[in-house]
Amino acid sequence: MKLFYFAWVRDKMGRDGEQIQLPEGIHTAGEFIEWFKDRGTAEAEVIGASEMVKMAVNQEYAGPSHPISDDDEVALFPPVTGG
Amino acid sequence: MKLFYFAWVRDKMGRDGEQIQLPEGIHTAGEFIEWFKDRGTAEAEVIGASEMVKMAVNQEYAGPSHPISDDDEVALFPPVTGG
Amino acid sequence: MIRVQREDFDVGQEINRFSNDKHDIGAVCTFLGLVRDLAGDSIKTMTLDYYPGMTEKELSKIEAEARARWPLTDCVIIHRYGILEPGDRIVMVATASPHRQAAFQSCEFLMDYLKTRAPFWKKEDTGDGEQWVEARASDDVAADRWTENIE
Amino acid sequence: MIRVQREDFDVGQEINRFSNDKHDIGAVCTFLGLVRDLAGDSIKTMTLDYYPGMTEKELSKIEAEARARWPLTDCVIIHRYGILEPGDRIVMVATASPHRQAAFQSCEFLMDYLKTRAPFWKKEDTGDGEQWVEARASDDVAADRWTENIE
Repeated sequence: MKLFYFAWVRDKMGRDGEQIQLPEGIHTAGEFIEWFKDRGTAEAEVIGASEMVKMAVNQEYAGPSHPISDDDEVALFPPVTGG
Repeated sequence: MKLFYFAWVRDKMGRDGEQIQLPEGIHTAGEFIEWFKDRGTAEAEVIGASEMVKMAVNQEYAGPSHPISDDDEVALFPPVTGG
Repeated sequence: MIRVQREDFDVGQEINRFSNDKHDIGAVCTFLGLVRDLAGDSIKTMTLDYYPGMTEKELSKIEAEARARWPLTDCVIIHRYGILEPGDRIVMVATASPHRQAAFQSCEFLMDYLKTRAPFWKKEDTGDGEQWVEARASDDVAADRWTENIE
Repeated sequence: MIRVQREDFDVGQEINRFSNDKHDIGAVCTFLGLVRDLAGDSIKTMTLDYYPGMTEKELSKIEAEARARWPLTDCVIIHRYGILEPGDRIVMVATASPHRQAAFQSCEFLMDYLKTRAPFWKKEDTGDGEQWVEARASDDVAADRWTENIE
């Protein structure tokens, strides 16, 4: 799975993104977030941050029940501040 | 008194305006309109038109109780349609 | 700033004039009104009549009212008179503010008030003759919103 | 029309591009957003980050939604990314319609939605260090208006 980070999520993770192998048993965005949070300190900080992190699957906003698979492009980022 | 006409009021009156002598006993915009209406056919048509004519005294909108005198600039015109 | 003029105006130039080199603005809202010919070929020309003196006074009052209601860094109202053709620019209103909603609301307020208060009159020439445009009740309703909706 | 670009844009040229020689417009509403430095000398630069691909998709969705809600003759959204300075142009939205209120409302709708949906992020450099701008709850409230207020 292609994983991208933006804004302070990228700063915290120390990289733009990465290629990951989705573990067995993870089929939704919500399950992904749970797994990601427990992967390391930076990940826990990103998911636990006071500003709720948003998730996109294949460049569309995704809620916890959105299905994901290894072929997807997933992104994690803060609430947007453009305009 | 300087009297000005605009838009279709000017067309009906056949002129841009005129200098008039305010008759005795006329002290308000409402009294002026009553007198003006009875002055002639065109005047009656202007005041009786389905689109309510507006009045300005010294370039400010004036209601029936607004005082007027011979020194004033008075204008009669249709509801505005700019913009 | 108020301008009533026969000549055309340049929207971009007017916006730049009051937004360039300012660091406290954030938001500029602009309305541009054009001569419309919805039916395609029904209007040949539109003549805009106005009351010199009173028009400028009313526009200045409207501008002062907008500045009292919203935190505006700048404000411009330009309205043309004379003979125009379909597609020609008639009016432009622009407001600058630190805040987006103040810019939007004040610009809409200015247009609503201008439409119902500023002494301009439109006459359309359809080729079959000239006719004065009638005032629209919907414009009065739009202007009335601002008396009910105290910010 | 959607454009996400590093380069500056010319507001007047963009407005003219879609309003010149059109006879069915009547009303053009434009919003221009600039880098703001309210305190006078607190912001050195603002960096705009975005998600290439998703940003364009979201902007296209927002444009389609505005066109579905209002009778728009034309619509343009231009948003810059990269390093900007106070006073620099960030975003421009313009809508053209036969009707004044449709032009105003759709332009405000587009800005409200863009602010809460389009994946852009601002980072301010105050000279003492860089900081990501936090999202504002008031922007969510502004965007929510449009789901409650069915036209």
